[in-house]
Amino acid sequence: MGATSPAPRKKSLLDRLPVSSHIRQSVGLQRTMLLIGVVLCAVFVVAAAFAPLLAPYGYSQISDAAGSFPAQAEPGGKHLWGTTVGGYDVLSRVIWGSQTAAAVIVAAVLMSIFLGVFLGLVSGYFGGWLDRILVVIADAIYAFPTLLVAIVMSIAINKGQSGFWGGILACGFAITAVFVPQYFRVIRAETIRLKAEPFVESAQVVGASSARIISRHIFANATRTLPLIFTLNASEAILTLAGLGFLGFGIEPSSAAEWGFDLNKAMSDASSGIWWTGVFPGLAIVLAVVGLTLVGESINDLNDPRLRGRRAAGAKGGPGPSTAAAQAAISADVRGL
Amino acid sequence: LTACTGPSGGGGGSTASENANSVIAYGTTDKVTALDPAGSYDNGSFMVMNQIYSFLLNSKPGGAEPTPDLAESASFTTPTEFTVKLKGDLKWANGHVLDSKDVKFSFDRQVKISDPNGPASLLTNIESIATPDATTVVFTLEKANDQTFPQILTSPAAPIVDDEVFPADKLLSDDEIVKANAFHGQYVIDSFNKNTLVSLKAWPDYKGVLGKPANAGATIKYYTDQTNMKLEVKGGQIDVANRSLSATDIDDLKKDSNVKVHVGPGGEMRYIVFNFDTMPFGAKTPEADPKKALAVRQAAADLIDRQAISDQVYKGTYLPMWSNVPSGFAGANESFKEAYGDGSGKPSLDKAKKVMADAGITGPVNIKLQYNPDHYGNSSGDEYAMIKDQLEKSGLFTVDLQSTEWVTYNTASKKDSYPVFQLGWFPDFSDADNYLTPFFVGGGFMNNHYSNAEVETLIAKQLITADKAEREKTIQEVQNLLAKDISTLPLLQGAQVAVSGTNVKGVDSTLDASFKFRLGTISK
Amino acid sequence: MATLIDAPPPTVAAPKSKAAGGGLGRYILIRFLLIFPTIFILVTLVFFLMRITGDPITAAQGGRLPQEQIDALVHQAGYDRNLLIQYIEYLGNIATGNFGRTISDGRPVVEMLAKFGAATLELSINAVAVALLVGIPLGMFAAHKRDKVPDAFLRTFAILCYATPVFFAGLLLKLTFSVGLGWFPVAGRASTTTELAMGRLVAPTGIYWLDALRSGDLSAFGDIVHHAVLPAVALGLLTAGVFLRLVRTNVIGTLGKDYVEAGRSRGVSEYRLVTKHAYKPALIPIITVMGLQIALLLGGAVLTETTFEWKGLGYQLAQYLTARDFVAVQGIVMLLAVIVAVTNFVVDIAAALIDPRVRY
Amino acid sequence: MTVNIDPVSDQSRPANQPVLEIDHLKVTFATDGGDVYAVKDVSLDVRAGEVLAIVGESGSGKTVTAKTILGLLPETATSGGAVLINGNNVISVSASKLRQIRGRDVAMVFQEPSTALNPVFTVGWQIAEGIRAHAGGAGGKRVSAKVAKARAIEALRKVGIPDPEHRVNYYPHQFSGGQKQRVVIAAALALNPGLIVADEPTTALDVTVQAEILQLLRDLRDKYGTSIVLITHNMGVVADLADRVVVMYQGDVVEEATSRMLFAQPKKDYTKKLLAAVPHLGHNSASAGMTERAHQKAKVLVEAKDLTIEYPGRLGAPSFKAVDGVSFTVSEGEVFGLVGESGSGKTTIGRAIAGLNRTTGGSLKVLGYEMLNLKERTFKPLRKDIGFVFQDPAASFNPQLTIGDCVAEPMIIHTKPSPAQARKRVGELLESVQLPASYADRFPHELSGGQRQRASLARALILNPKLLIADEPTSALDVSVQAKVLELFKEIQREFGFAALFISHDLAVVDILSHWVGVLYKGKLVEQGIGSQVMGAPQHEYTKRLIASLPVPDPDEQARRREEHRTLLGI
Ligand SMILES: Nc1ncnc2c1ncn2[C@@H]1O[C@H](COP(=O)(O)OP(=O)(O)OP(=O)(O)O)[C@@H](O)[C@H]1O
Ligand SMILES: Nc1ncnc2c1ncn2[C@@H]1O[C@H](COP(=O)(O)OP(=O)(O)OP(=O)(O)O)[C@@H](O)[C@H]1O
Ligand SMILES: [Mg+2]
Ligand SMILES: [Mg+2]
Ligand code: NI
Repeated sequence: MGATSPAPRKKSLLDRLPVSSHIRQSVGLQRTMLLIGVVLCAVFVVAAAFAPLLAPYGYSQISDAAGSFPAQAEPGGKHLWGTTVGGYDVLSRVIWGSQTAAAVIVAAVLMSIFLGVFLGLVSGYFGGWLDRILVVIADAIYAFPTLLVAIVMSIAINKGQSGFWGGILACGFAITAVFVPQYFRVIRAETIRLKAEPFVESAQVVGASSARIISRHIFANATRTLPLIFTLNASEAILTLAGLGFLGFGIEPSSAAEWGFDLNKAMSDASSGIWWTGVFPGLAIVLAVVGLTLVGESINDLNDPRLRGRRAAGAKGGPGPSTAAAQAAISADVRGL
Repeated sequence: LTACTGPSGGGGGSTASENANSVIAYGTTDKVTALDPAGSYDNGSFMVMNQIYSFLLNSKPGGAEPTPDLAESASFTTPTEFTVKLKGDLKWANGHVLDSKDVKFSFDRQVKISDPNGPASLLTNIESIATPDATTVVFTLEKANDQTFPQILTSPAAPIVDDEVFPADKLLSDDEIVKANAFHGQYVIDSFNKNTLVSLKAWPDYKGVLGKPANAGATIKYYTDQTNMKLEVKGGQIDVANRSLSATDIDDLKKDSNVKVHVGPGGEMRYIVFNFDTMPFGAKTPEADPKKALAVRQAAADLIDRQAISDQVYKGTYLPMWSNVPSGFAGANESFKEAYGDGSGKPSLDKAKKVMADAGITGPVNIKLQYNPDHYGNSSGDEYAMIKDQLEKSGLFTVDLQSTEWVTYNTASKKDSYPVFQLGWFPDFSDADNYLTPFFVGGGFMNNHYSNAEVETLIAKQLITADKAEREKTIQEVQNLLAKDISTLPLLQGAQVAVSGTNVKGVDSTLDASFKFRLGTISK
Repeated sequence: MATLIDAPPPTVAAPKSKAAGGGLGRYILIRFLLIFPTIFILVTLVFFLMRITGDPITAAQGGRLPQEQIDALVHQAGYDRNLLIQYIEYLGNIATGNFGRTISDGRPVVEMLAKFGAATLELSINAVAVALLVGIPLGMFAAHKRDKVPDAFLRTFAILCYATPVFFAGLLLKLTFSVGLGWFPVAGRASTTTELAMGRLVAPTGIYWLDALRSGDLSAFGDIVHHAVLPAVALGLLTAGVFLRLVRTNVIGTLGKDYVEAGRSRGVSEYRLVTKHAYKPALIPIITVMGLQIALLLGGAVLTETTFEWKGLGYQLAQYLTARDFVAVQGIVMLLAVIVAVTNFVVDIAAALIDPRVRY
Repeated sequence: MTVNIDPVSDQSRPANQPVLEIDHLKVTFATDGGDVYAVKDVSLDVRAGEVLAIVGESGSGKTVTAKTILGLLPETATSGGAVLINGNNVISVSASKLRQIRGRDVAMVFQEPSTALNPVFTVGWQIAEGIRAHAGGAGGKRVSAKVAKARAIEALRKVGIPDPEHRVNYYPHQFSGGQKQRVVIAAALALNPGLIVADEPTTALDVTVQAEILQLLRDLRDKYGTSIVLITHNMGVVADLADRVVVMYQGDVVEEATSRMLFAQPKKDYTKKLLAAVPHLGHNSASAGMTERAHQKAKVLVEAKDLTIEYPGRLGAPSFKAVDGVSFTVSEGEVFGLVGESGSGKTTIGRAIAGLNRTTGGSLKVLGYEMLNLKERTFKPLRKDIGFVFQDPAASFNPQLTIGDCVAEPMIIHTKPSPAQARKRVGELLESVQLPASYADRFPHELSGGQRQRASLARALILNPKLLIADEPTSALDVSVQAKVLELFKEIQREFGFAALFISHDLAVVDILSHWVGVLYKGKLVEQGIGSQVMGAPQHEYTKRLIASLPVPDPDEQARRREEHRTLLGI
């Protein structure tokens, strides 16, 4: 994404990513796809973290010392990706948009993980009526089109102001309502499976309390799939946010930059030959989701021995030349940020 | 390739013989709430009603002057009695007789039902209705000499309905109305697929003021997405696209040689409301000071650049508005233009600074400005971003801009939650009073705690002044007073924009100050 | 939006259970009875959620009337009464089959549901057809070519399908195929002529192509299909991406099973192993997840319907939400709940039927 | 069993010509952890009508060798050397040629019959698939569905499925385990291949069923002259069926001999060790020489009277009685061995004693506590006196915790020791199960199966329980490992003196450890007595059959036993 600023934390960032072990595990095309995903995610995260540095202008800035920005100016010159009808700089809004998306992902996914995991563990472990009721409720919500839950929730929650955090929390809550049943289902199923595992039974035999079994034995094992679900739901959060923005339930441009909202505003531009207002936020959504999905799917495939591809035997001595090249490519790309 | 999607040639091959008078395809993004006049009070429904119902008074295409429609004559016979004489021999399309009973029934019914979605609130001035004979109707009014009454008879509250079809105390469903053929207008409804496709057929027995339609019929196609409407009018699938295309679309269509963009006067208004209690230095704030509050309002008025908003955000589809009464209405002036800015419509930073300094305000004033993103078209965000920018550039203000979803917005704005906020207005009928009484009499519907006895007296006076010139003068005085107090800051005035194919005639003649779109004027 | 991860294990009695003593009949019955609490919960949730969001009168008249008049209207309509009383009244109405009329446009709810439901159903059928036609064969092909270039290509395609917001995809499709190439109409379910013809039919199903076929109007049928292509592709591809991946994963999963190895050891060709031996067992989890996708489809339908002027439930629901028309919203949600619950029910039964272990 | 004799094979070949020849086979897998040399250098041949057994411990490369014969190795494998079947080198032939060889020249029988059959197709369809795959190609004509079905019926009849005309349309789940394995063999037989590769064909089956399948394989060889490559780790099976034996160790062939020679005079040390580790019914019995039940004066720890345990039926279906009116006692210091076939209710009883299952009838007193109305809160204090060793050592450790944490857990719960105390005690215990104390810091996956089972034993013993329940503690282990764990168990039991309920399906194993043995059959305790007496002179019909079915690792003895028990086994 452009060549505006160096990425000083390249190394540590790469190291901290939970996927680095997967990169080492992977081979061939699988590795290429994972690396593409990682690069896209890295771009996304860096853009979100350094939006104030990277973006040439503020997200709601429509004038500077030299006067008001032109409306619907073509890409080039002062505005690399052009401006919108309101005079916003498209490049800046796309970069700032990553911050909104990241904030919503964090808010929504964290909230839903917290609730979903807790309910899933309790419901799965204790079973009984509580479980049955929670399952029916979760199924009911799950059965409901997610975008519509999000709409209802955003109306119900977003009663007051629509500031940056207000908007994000509203979207976050809306998405949480959608995701909690999913986490609940996954964790509950996993808990039920683990409950029958000998190691849990062996804890039961020695008289461990339910709280101890849940927290010490089940929790860590039941949540091992969470990073995967996280990436997949993160991409869904982006899409849901975009959908909300598209339907006019999103975050207003004066509060934050939001891709879906911008894309919605760009619909009539697109049919008038003004492509830049829609294509860039649209691509941002697509690429962010592709990146997250690629990472999630690759982790999934790599965690699943059935799906994991392997080097052909005989290619001794560490990764082959092609993967080394890919390694070089990723560092080059990250540096080029 | 897309021939099959073109404007219908009149519903299959059956109309091949009527090629001279073809069928017009009209597109809109408005929606119909109900065909029953008692159950709807919105543009989309009223547009259809205008084609299929008649009024006692209506305006001829090209103007907004109420002229007899079903009436033969109509006038004040005493200060509180407005007598209407009906044309004789009127019949509904279904053959029922249309007489004074229908008229009384129509108005009584509105009041009786008082549907939440209905326009009964427009009829508060009617005390009673009498029908001395089959062709005479006498309205007894509470307030004498109400100069807006003839206009009210052209408003959404006033279509006349068939008393043999409509129930007196509840709404009639659209399908039943269509089935009963209870129409009396230029058209009757041929097929009704609500908010999807309505097909109208010219009604040969119509004798009202609008005359015979210039076409054999029309279809109304309802869009959910303006871009689709734009693409279809561009592609010729519809002949006329009316409300609402975005400014960008209109701008683009202006450059297209296949279509014509028609612009007519508009009554739609966008303005900022100041809550006199909670605005900076307002009456209920800790640092209450009416002088400083006024200075803040005046400085804001000095700083706003309406032309810039009109040009950039609306590309000329909304025009600067310089008074509480939009230009084009009898009595409208440009009181704000003279009073604020550089006097010619441009903003003036110096003047704003001076006003603030004179009032003893130092340092930037923080304004919490609220707007609604979903009710007044989706350009509000851009509009208010610009206003924020204009105010902040001066250094006199810091603006805390926020938006709220419509229902909450509405409730909150009336409960003093927003110190400064956006509103819009679409007139119920074409008279300057419709921009004054609802706003500034008895607290007004905005509940912004502004009251000025002088303004209220003058408004009451103009309402009953029969002399046109004198009335206009009074209206101007009101506007000048309002411009001084700045209860609301008028910003923009909407234009009516329609886009048609180049072969389509008669669009301009219906884009008049009555704000009624009449399909009957259009031909191709 | 349902995730891409594998089928969540069925929460109710797994059809696979060998010990499902009471047999299929009992299973179906219990599965069927479970539809009702689902609907009840959704309806209750929506009822209370909608009431906190405001009333339809403020939505319609807010910018025009003073607060006192609005309050009076609200009172007149009875929306200011105790919520619990309103809720009980509402339940009573539902129980007696009285769904009322929509507040914002005065249609009988049942009629509104039938009309828009049919449109959404048509769109969903078309989209599912596209999704199945694209997703299943390509998924099998990708599984067959796993970790080769075609597989990587197809997976990327699947992810792109999933990652592109349906309105963005719709816009691109429209600009390319309607505006640019002129191959397909911009929007709508049919041209004006056909639309009027459809309006004249007696007792139509509401599914246009079906009605056109029934009335033998072939030109109308052609016109309808012509209009259906782009929306079906836009919505179908979204789901196709999920299906593709689902089929791929599950077929690869079953390809690793002993019985496939056994088939291979008898000389069965790889092609047949994928399309027969591995595919049918893989179908059980696939069908389960596909059922869950119906919810996704309806969610996606909101956006597709808006983009393509498809006057269906999803778009209408968004409208009614804006208008705070709770009568309408409750009605639609109830229908959606029924559709989703019934789909899941049917899917469970179908999965049970495919699996011979449950059949006896 | 009546079998129609077919012409031996359509590709008759000279009798001395080997059907299969493997020459310096080498197979390497690429894995995450680097290359795995699964098969290093294997050469062997199989002659017509011969049963060649390949034995060796887990991971020695048996399955890989078998798969190579059919060219079924995954793509991550590279193989060298030659595998010749009827003159074709399986390693280098083209894919289409390979497909022709599979099924027609060589067929495979899998270990787990329930997974080797596709659950959603009828068995007839699955057998016909092989037939159809070989028609049509290479000039042959397509086989009609009817003909294919007829041949499938024929194959089913050959393997002794009753009423094959009807059963050909059954789905796999409608067959019993043994029948399923017969179907798998029928599928292998459908094209009359000269060679059948059977990878652990009886490991998943009960001994009584195993005896039937072994008989079937023997019939195939005798009546049709089919050559069989039999892969197994069960020396009894080898002794029962094999003509010649190849012993593999870590990818290499260490010894090859005729079956009789091998058991009589093993040459290599490895073979000797392997054979020594095999439990042999009647040898090394814990109760050898006993005449009356030991420990009867001591306190009774477990007392079951008419114990009934039912599993509730799903969705209101009738409940299932897994344990039906069982009465027995276990006294302090006594080892009670519980044997029985799969599903007989052994685990259910063990779990009920540990309070993991509820009892539904009769009475079960554990350490004086009546389990019929179990309340976790009141039972909890007793739990420190009960240890439990699970069957699968891998699954019974939380993969997220270190061995030390896992072993210390009972202590932490019941005596709340300081970390140092816990560490010390864990160290002691690990030493006493012959594991270095430093293993406390390892994670479960860093231990071998045998080591994990020792750690599991340590965990069960950390609180010095009075009673230990061991549910098939060695059935997941290799014979040699099993032997060591059994030895350890015996030693520790002597040292700690706890009472034990030892559950196993392997009579020989039970006999090694238990003083008193109970035989469970379909939820009923059909016989109990002193181990050596039950094994030596079974009273109940079922026990007799069970013992008769168990092949002993000695070809001559086994042949004699087989003859002796022919009628009892119904073969
Ligand atoms: N697909 C594979 N990828 C990598 N390594 C493999 C694969 N299959 C087998 N191996 C390795 O090859 C070696 C031999 O395995 P093989 O399955 O032949 O053992 P075995 O003798 O059949 O053992 P068991 O008695 O447990 O079945 C083992 O170390 C195993 O881990
Ligand atoms: N949770 C359960 N629900 C229903 N039936 C069960 C359950 N667990 C076991 N059973 C049934 O109870 C019977 C006894 O099972 P159990 O596990 O005690 O057998 P086992 O003797 O331990 O067999 P194995 O040697 O295979 O371990 C079996 O028929 C089994 O199918
Ligand atoms: Mg093996
Ligand atoms: Mg067991
Ligand atoms: Ni012996």
